[in-house]
Amino acid sequence: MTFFNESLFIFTILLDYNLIQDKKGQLYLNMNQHKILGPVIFVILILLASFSYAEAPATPTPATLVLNDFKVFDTPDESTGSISLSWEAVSGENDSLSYVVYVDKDANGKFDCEFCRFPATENWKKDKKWPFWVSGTKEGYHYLEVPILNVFPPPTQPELDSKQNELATIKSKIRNTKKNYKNLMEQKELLQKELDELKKAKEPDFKTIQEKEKALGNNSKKLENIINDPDAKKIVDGIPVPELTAKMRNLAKEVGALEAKVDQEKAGIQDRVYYFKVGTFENDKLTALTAATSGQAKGNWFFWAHLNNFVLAVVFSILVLWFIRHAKKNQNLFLRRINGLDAVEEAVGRATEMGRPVFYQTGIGGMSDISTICATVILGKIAEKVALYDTQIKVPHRDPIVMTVCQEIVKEAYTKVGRPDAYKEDCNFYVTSDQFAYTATVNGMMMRDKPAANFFMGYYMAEALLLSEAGSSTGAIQIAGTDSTDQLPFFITTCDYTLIGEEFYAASAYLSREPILVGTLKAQDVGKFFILAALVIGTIFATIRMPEILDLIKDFS
Amino acid sequence: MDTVLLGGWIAAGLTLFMYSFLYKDNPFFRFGEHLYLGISVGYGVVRVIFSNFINDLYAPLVYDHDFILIIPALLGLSLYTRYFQKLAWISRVTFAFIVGLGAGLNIPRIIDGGFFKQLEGIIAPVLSETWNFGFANFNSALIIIGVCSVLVYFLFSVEHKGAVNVISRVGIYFVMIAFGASFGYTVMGRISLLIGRSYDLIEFSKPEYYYASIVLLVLIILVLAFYEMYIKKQDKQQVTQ
Amino acid sequence: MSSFIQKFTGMDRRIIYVLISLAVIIPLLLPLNLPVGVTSEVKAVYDTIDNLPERSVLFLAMDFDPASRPELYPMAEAILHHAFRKNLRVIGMTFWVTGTGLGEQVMVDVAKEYGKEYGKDYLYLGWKAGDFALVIGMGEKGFAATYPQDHYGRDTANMPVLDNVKTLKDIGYLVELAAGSTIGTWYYYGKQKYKFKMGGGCTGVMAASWYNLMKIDWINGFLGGLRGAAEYEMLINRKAVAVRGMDPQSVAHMLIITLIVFSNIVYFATGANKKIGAGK
Amino acid sequence: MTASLKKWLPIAVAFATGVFFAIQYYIPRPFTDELLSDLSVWFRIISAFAMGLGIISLFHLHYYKIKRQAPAWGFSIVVFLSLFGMIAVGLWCLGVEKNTDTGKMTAYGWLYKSLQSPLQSTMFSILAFYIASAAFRAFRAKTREATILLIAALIVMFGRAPMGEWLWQQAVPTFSVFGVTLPPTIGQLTGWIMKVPNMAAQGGISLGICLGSIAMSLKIIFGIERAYMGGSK
Repeated sequence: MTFFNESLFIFTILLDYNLIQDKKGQLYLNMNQHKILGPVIFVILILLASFSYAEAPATPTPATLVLNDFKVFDTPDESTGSISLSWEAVSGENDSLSYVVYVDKDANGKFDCEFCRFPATENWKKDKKWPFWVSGTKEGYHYLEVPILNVFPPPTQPELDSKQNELATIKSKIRNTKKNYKNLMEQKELLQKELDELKKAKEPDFKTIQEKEKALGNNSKKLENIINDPDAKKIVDGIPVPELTAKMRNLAKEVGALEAKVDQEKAGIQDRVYYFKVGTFENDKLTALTAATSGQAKGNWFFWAHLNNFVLAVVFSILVLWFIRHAKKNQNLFLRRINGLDAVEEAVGRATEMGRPVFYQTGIGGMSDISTICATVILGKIAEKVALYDTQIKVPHRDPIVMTVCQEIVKEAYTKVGRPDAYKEDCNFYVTSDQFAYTATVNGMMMRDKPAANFFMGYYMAEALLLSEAGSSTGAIQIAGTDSTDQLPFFITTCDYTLIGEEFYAASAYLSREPILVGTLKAQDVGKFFILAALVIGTIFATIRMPEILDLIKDFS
Repeated sequence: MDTVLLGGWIAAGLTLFMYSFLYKDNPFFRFGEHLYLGISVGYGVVRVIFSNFINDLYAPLVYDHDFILIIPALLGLSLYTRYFQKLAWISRVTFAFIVGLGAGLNIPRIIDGGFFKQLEGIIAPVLSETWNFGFANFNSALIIIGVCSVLVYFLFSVEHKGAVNVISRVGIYFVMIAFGASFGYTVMGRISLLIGRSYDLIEFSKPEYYYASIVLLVLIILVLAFYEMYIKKQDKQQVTQ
Repeated sequence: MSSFIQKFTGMDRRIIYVLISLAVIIPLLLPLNLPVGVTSEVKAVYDTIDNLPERSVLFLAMDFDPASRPELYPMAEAILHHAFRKNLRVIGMTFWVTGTGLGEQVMVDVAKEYGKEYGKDYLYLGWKAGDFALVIGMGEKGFAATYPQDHYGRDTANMPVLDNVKTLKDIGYLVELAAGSTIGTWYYYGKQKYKFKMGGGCTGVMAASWYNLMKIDWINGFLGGLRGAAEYEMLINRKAVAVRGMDPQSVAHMLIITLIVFSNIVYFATGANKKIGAGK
Repeated sequence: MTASLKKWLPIAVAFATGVFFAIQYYIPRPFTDELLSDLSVWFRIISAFAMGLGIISLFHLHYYKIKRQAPAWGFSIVVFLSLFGMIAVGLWCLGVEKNTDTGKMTAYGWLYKSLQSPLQSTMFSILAFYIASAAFRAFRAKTREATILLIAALIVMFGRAPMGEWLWQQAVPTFSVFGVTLPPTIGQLTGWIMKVPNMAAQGGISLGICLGSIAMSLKIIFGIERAYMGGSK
């Protein structure tokens, strides 16, 4: 065995270039790159393996296996009843050795339930995507997850499954029979017609005819099935079938009861203590076995691998709240200029001078998209200016909910500057939800109304350039603000001013100058310093090859 | 007339109607535009009726007695309270629900999928394992410099002068390279779309479609020419008046 | 002279429109057959599919609609050709209701060419409402549970195409052809949890940001726009629509470049820059 | 009492849903995932009801155009005809676009396919013209930024077109330094621009967007930003 290890070591030195370290730090032989060396190494390894194979002494009864750091614990970050096993790899493992895991409900049980058997080269802890604070030591540890419910399924599960299937069949019968019948009848007619035509032909294509006849046969069989079933027949004829509905309701009740029972059983199965034994196999013989070790699954309430995410969310929340408090005290926070937003006044003023409307668009998103929310907030600020200057604003929409929200916002803006009488409900109007129908309509409107200013705020897709180029050809002042990085280049080239990404999110604070909103901008800036620091420190750790530290800023979902 | 032929003529006609917008706004385009509007809304309404109302609401409510669905139905109905001044505030609860949901879902997902994923993609060793500075390392260093300078550009509460100004300038240059490159990269995709349409138009100009595209193109040009003359005449009359 | 320059720089857009349409239509009718080089991101997708063992499952998410058909349909076609040649099983579906027909068409057409049998070699799940919930469903409960019926209303439960492939965890490769932001759905609700391999194809406009997705390991490679499809066609040695589309591409690109360069030369030659330079 | 309820109830709802669904991410319990997928159904139901608001708005706009005989009111009739025609056909076909047994399209499906598809693809393809005219107008080396934008765009456009690659190969002689072939091909240069400077800027912008969007979400959850509820004060 040691000979094997040493030779592998020598090989690794010899073939340094062929050993590639993948992202998780696992070493593997890059067989692809060396088409000749790969097989040669493989053959040698096999030979070596077979030497050790021959050397292995046959042991009639399994000896007691002592695994270093053998642990049985609840699997973190899940709550479906799963227990994890981990142990340090035995020195001198090779692929002739395999592990076996037995599970039992009783410490003194027979342990005849084999959960799984795997070669010692598999199931490593480092393959599991875990941050260091969840995994502990990863290097050189075997790891296995035992989903208890798969090993001991709840006894009522099959019954539940069959009842559920039955219920689904009845449901589908009630809901779909009529439609199916109609479809089948149409198909029948079509097939019949095609057949007639085929047969009429001078040189009938017998193969096709045969196929069509077969299809027709299938079709009529299906139709017969429907007609011969009295319930289905009634559904087709539009006669109510209370018995079937009642049956369905009963079944649904039964399923409900069974589900509750299965849940109860599952809880019983998940909550108890289980015992595990790990054994080693060599030459297909059980050579050694550990003592029984117990473990119990827990329903976890926190996703520990998301701890970094959680901490960041909390810290950022505190930061935002703190700066808002701070801003209330210190009203004069400095804000750098954002050209696009300084131009808002100019654009609205120009519209007044020219007596032409202002167009405002909120983008493609729905009301739950943050960029749309941001766009509606900016609309409020611009509508105030529009109301002050007594200009017209037009806001075409793709989403009725966004339209409704915007109606409220614009109305409020007019009220705020004391001109509620000038507000017109139909300045916000729905066009269509279809991307390009919307674009066509708005482009047409731009051509006809010749707006003096166009605002494109929110999230955009391909329509961005269609709208802004058409707008620019009418000579309007155009101001865009978006967080869709794909479309930014087009706004940059066709609009007079563009709010890039975060500038767009800063717009509402910039326009209103409300201290609490400006305060959050300050928090964002501090966030940026955090990122800069993370980038620099992360790069240093990456360069000195300490990737574990980077777990702190990694996504573990 | 069979449906394929009819479909071909319609497709060719509508395509040319929409392209006529490139010349200028004209009745052909306006017809296409309004037709498209009506069709798309109608299609949406039918979809909503069958898939949202019947499948998602009516069927589970009636067949499965899934009464919890009354809540979203009420939330949906509450949107209409805005037609009654006194009750209008109720619709805000629905807005608040939708907006709050979006905001809540957004935070952790953005942190993991945006924030951490971005950092993961950016951070890379700036020296090789043997402490050499290769081309790959140069690239990763350049990326980090780029990211940092762009972030500095976005600083809002710091005045952009001195060193900050210089760095944010560099950031803007990076941004400009990116925008120029993305623009150039996209040209191909957009031309592809035109190629796709051209394939169709070429197809419809074949004899089996009775040269639909060509016939329609000529017709549209002729009509537009007459229309133009008519408008000019009218304008002249207006001027003389 | 200066009036010419003014005319040129302020050239009517419509002249450009005419030039562009000619640049596209003429090479389409009279092909030039220029060669197409292959980029590494396309090669990565090709290699992954090429190295899949026989009968393993390629999951093809065709999340596009007729509007983006010119770019994404040829990709679906090329990938399906490759998959069927390699004797892989293919499961197709779409998140875009308007693309339902396209997905069906491409699968059926290509399968016919290779004599593949529906239900055994390929399966089309079609469109179903549910968005990300479908991904979670396919990952947790499996294909047959999430889509009890396929696009044609047939029961999926006992189809041989789903033998040994119950959930997203069992697939060999997932290719997401996206005209929108559906890649996020596949990543957040799918790949993140069920750890399958993912690659993709996107429209040209999205390609720039997809490099980023590749770097952060959402996907291992992708086909960007019609060019990506053309490269894939070169790789599988089946030159079709995409490769043919490369000629008009080249000409149109060169036209735009010429226009830009020329306009800049004129701009500088006439000193227009000095006049306007004082501005922003 | 009602006044404060009117004011606080929406804020409380936003806070509660926001906090709950943010926290949901950190709870490894299957029921929270199920809740999320149930909620997508809720969403669809709400938006189904909202569709009515859209229709009312559209109807209002075009009805008044016809009533007032505004310029080109005839086109509003086109809207109504196509809208109601489509709805009628759709209802008659029970919302089915294709008969799944025969594979034949219904009238509804046919209308959609033969009218909407060409309209949609044509509108989309107009981008090809617009991208050219936008490039022609905007890419002038007026400032340093504009020059950088222009050069990056030119290189990438050149490198993306197969003809560009070919021309580069013909025109630029290559030589070898320390086993490295120089200069790089235009394709490689394009790839480098896309993968390095482009990546850097995209990364910076995206990180900024992440910050902005998280801050915005927090402002909504804490009830600081409530303009979306109309009454901001």
